[in-house]
Amino acid sequence: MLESYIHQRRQDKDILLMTHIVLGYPDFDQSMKVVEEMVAAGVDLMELQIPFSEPMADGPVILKANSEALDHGAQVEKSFEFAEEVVKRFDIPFVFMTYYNILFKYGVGAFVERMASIGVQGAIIPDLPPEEGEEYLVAMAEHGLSPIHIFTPNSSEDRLKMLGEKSRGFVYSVARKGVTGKETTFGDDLNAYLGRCREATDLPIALGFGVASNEDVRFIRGKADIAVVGSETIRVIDRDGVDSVKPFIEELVS
Amino acid sequence: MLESYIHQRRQDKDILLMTHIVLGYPDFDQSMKVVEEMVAAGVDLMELQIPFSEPMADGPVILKANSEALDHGAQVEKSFEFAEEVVKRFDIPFVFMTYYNILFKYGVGAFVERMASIGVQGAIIPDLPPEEGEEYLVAMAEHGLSPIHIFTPNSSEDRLKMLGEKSRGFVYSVARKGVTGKETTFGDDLNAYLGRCREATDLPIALGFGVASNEDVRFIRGKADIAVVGSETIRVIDRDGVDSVKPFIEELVS
Amino acid sequence: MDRRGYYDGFGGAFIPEILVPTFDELEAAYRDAREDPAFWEEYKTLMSTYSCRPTPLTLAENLTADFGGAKIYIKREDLNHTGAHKANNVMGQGLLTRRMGKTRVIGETGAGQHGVATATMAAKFGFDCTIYMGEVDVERQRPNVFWMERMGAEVIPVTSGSRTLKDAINEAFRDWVTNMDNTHYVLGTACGPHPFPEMVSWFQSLIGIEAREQILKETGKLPKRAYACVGGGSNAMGLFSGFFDDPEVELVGVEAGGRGKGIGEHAARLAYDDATIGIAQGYKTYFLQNHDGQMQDTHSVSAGLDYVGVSPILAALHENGRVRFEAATDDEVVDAMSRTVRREGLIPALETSHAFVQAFKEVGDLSPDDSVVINQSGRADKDIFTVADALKDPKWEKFILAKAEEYRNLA
Amino acid sequence: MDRRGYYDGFGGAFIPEILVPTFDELEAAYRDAREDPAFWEEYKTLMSTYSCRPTPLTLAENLTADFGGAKIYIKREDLNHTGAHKANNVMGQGLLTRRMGKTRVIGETGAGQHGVATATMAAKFGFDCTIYMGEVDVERQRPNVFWMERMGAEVIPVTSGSRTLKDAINEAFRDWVTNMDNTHYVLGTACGPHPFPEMVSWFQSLIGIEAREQILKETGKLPKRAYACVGGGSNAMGLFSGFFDDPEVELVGVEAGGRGKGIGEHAARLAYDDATIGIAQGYKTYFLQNHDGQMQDTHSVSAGLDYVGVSPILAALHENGRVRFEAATDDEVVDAMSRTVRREGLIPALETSHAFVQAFKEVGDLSPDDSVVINQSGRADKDIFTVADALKDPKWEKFILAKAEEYRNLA
Ligand SMILES: Cc1ncc(COP(=O)(O)O)c(C=O)c1O
Ligand SMILES: Cc1ncc(COP(=O)(O)O)c(C=O)c1O
Repeated sequence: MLESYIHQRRQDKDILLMTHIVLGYPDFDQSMKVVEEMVAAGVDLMELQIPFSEPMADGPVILKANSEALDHGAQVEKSFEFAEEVVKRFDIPFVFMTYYNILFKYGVGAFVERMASIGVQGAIIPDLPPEEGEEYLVAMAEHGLSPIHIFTPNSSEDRLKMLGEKSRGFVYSVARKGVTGKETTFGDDLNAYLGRCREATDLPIALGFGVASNEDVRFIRGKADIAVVGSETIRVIDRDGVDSVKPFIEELVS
Repeated sequence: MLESYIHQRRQDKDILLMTHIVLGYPDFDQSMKVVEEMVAAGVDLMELQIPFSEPMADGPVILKANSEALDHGAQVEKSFEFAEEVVKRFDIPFVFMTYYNILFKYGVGAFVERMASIGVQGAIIPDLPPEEGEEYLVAMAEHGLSPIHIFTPNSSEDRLKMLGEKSRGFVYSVARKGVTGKETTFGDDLNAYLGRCREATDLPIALGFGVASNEDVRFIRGKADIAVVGSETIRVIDRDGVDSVKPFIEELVS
Repeated sequence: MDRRGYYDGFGGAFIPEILVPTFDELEAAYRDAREDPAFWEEYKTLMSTYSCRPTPLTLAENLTADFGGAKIYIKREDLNHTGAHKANNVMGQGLLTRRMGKTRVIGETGAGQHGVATATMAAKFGFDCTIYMGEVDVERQRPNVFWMERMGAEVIPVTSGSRTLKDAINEAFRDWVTNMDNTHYVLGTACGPHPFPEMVSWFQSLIGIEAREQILKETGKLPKRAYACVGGGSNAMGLFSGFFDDPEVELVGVEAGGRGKGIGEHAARLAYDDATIGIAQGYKTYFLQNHDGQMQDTHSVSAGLDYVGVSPILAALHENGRVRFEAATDDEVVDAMSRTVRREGLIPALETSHAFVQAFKEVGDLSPDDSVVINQSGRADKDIFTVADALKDPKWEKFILAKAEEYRNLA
Repeated sequence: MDRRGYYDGFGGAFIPEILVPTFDELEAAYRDAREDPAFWEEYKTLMSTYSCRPTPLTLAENLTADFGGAKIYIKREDLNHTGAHKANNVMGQGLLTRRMGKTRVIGETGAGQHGVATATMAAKFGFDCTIYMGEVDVERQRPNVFWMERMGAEVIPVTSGSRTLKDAINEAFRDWVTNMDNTHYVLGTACGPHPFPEMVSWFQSLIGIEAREQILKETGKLPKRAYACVGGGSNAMGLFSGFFDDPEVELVGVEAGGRGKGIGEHAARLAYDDATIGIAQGYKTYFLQNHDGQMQDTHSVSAGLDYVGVSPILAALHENGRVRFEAATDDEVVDAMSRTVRREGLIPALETSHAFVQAFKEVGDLSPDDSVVINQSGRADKDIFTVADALKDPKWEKFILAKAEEYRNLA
């Protein structure tokens, strides 16, 4: 149903916006305010990152957010409670982003079941390739949740296909090599790459890594379904405070 | 003639006294005063040490005297001039004590000739065993000077004999192992050792290393011909000044 | 990529998607090299001409006499060029890097030994080199940093997380996901995603192969026990693998007991029961983590053992009982080191000294007809600041104060 | 005692009478050992089990390419246990000491390498040990002092004379003339009274024997030149002696040029003409002395070459032209060292680096079909303070200042 939501939404919007927050950064009250602002600004779906002490695939900004959230006591249980509340309060889809150890220690089955019970619709686990994810994939399927895999410019056609087949809801295409929060050049290479992504799957495509400005989003229009804004919002909040989120988002998609 | 001087002198003294100074320590004027005091105190002969930068066989006291003398410019030439003067002024025999490099650099022949010309009667070279001393021994013989070799408690009978044969004037028996200026126990071992020295040579025997008190000298009486006082006089001078030399010496032989 | 690199359920390759082709390439190059006898020959020749393999097996006569039990033989990895077994792994991966046509290497380092070894290899092979090192360790192991920089390596202090080895590994991965095209990540121990645990163990297997031959030649029979300290597990795997087919040889791995039991006090993942199974840094093993799966701080006097995880292969050998795991505390380690220096003139690194502690506790129980082998994984020159501090050497402190005065006056 | 140990008029034994029986005993024990093949076997076994002999011969590919001339091969004495060739001499004299039934050893040391090696040998053989070290060197080489003390040796700073190597030798003799009954003086280089120059060279001859075999095996022919740094001359004698019967091999000894010519500025006794023949420290050779025969101060960035005299055997080889002597200045030495570290991942000691300087100046003139051998007498770990200062490494200074702060706060 995540997929159908996206298709439906695309009827009247040529590009959707997915934003990202690190749960409990700087604290849960602030996180809540940020969600409110983002929803009010009209984002179409949101990524909730459960902090992990070893966020291998994240860059400096999200890395720092993860460890500060943990320093301020962002336990997994609290993240679930937070997710439960936002799902109740706002009627856009939410997906989890976190590293596999968080699921593993909680119990993969139990974790997925908890997701289902609180209505989180999907998950992005950057350190869990499908080859290692059998238990997770089965559990997600049982509960009709969406495992979202990552497409990369390095992935072969076959692999893109396979990743698409293992995914539900949408696929997450990273715009470039490297970690989150670094600059990306939006140009021909990216076009070609998005073309390859399109060929590999019928699922909606979210493009992330380095999306930071109105131009970036405009560039993506028509080539992907969803623009993902991650580190940049954290930068904006750190710089100008929570109230600056709404205008920033509105400017992005204007 | 050094030997005959000693025999003659022994007629009316049962023990002779040889004192030692480091030339140019603390400076040549002081050295001169010390010689005056010593002669006035009635010493029978004197050892004049020409300073060397590597006095391997000397202990802390004489080592320090050597390097300070050098720091204050005690060149070999000055030592010769000093020796020439004391030989003129005082009618006791003087012998040089120094290390072989001083002779070698000056030229062994030239050095011995200079000794002869200024009337220094013998030499003690602690780092020159007879095996290495041929040139030196020949030159000394030519000029009728006395090469004085060292007897040690470690030396075999044969070696003592050989050392005696290579010596003229007297032999220098060290009372113990080790370097100059350390304590010596005057006891039975020393008696036995002096007995061995006596057997090995007919030359007068000077006993040195650690002779520091009236008791020490009394102990030696009858067992050796000459008591050698070295480091102790330097200690006395450093402690109580030049004027204390005479009383110290007189007390020694009283 | 297919599911692989598992040892009784430990290991695997939990890697970011972007690195999948890189790992496929590495796996292929490694398999290819492994099947090519010429590669192993080239490797052995390099280690015998650039380092001094085979390293000797030294009989510690005085220590043997002190404990009155089994003969104590010491495998001298400390004599390797750069002073530790780390050289074996690094030179092997250097050959592989060249084989893959890459021109840059990156590495993480804790004690600095692996960093120095990697920088050395890079200098010799002409690779660019970047070393990630926890800020804490940069200070603990400054002499090693100094030499890495002299060799042209860029040493980047890692300020995230606990600022030690695990964080350096994360940073190295962050570099790799960006620069994989020209860069090989020279992982320093038998941890991380497949094929690293297997590959690093393969390169270190020289130790065990030599040790087995040497002890048989020396004593005519196998040792009763083989001891090695365990950080990530590479020197232990290197020694132990030589005796896997000899069930009569007991294998003993010694971890960092630090200040004793209790999370945060030590780095003993298998000997103590503070660790639980988890997945981090790309592989599955026992980690010192909390209920939520967040990695916890660890402590050891030796930077090289101060790590939250452990080789998945050793985790498996722990479960199936083939290897016994013990822990040595900081104080025991400093004592064992001082004793070894004093009695044998050997200077085991602080990491290494953990193995000596356990051997000293046990050899007395064995018969003088028997022998044990201890792997001296490295020398302690690099540890002089740590050891001087542990021994509170006043002369050393005086010297450092004087040096500082000198620098202050220059400035 | 009879007159012996002369090499074209250099050498001899100018010793205090009290030591004559001691030298007779030493000479006899040495002769006896030398005629006993079992002794040499025992020695070789010790060096191959306690240290890692034969040490490798490493082809320096990058440096060879840089200079585009003869292939540069490096004899790896730095891989010896304790990090220098000094181990060879010391272990040999250790065996001899045991053979003579003595229970205490004393030694002098400059760089501290010989002190560490002697203390190590004493720990292994169970001898008491006292090391004499010039006060200046105690400060220059504190890390080595630290390890000597850990090994149970008493390190006595020598405050007389220039407070460097020569004064340490005098002090050692002063100890010996007192304690010869139970004590052997382990002289650290091919100097001093007979039989030391010959005996030390004999123990070091392992270097040349191995190097000759290795280079023939590697290149199928002899090297054009062999380079070694020259302090007292033991590592040079060790390498050179392997090629004495090969007139086509040019032997090059490199002394400490310090700040350049002029008495007091350097320690080059043969390469410069500031030295004259004299007799000191028990033997006859070229010394840096004044007109009166007083030894003069010397200077070198490397404590181990900072010595007034030189092996009488090398003095003879200088006179008869068999060995060419050159000098390398402090600055050249630091450059050559940095270059070698950067290009080959090898860390030659400052002493050693003197040999590299001269080789670098000349290999370009030789054909790529030819080879040269450089003796890497030791590694520079011990030199970290000196090198850091020479390179004015600000990070190192910052680190030392922080350490000092730490100690001040503890106090
Ligand atoms: C000397 C030494 N021994 C042991 C270790 C631990 O590593 P491993 O367990 O991989 O051998 C290190 C790590 O730096 C080390 O430097
Ligand atoms: C590494 C090294 N090389 C060379 C020398 C010079 O001694 P020799 O000339 O006897 O080899 C020393 C002396 O300490 C040394 O430590």
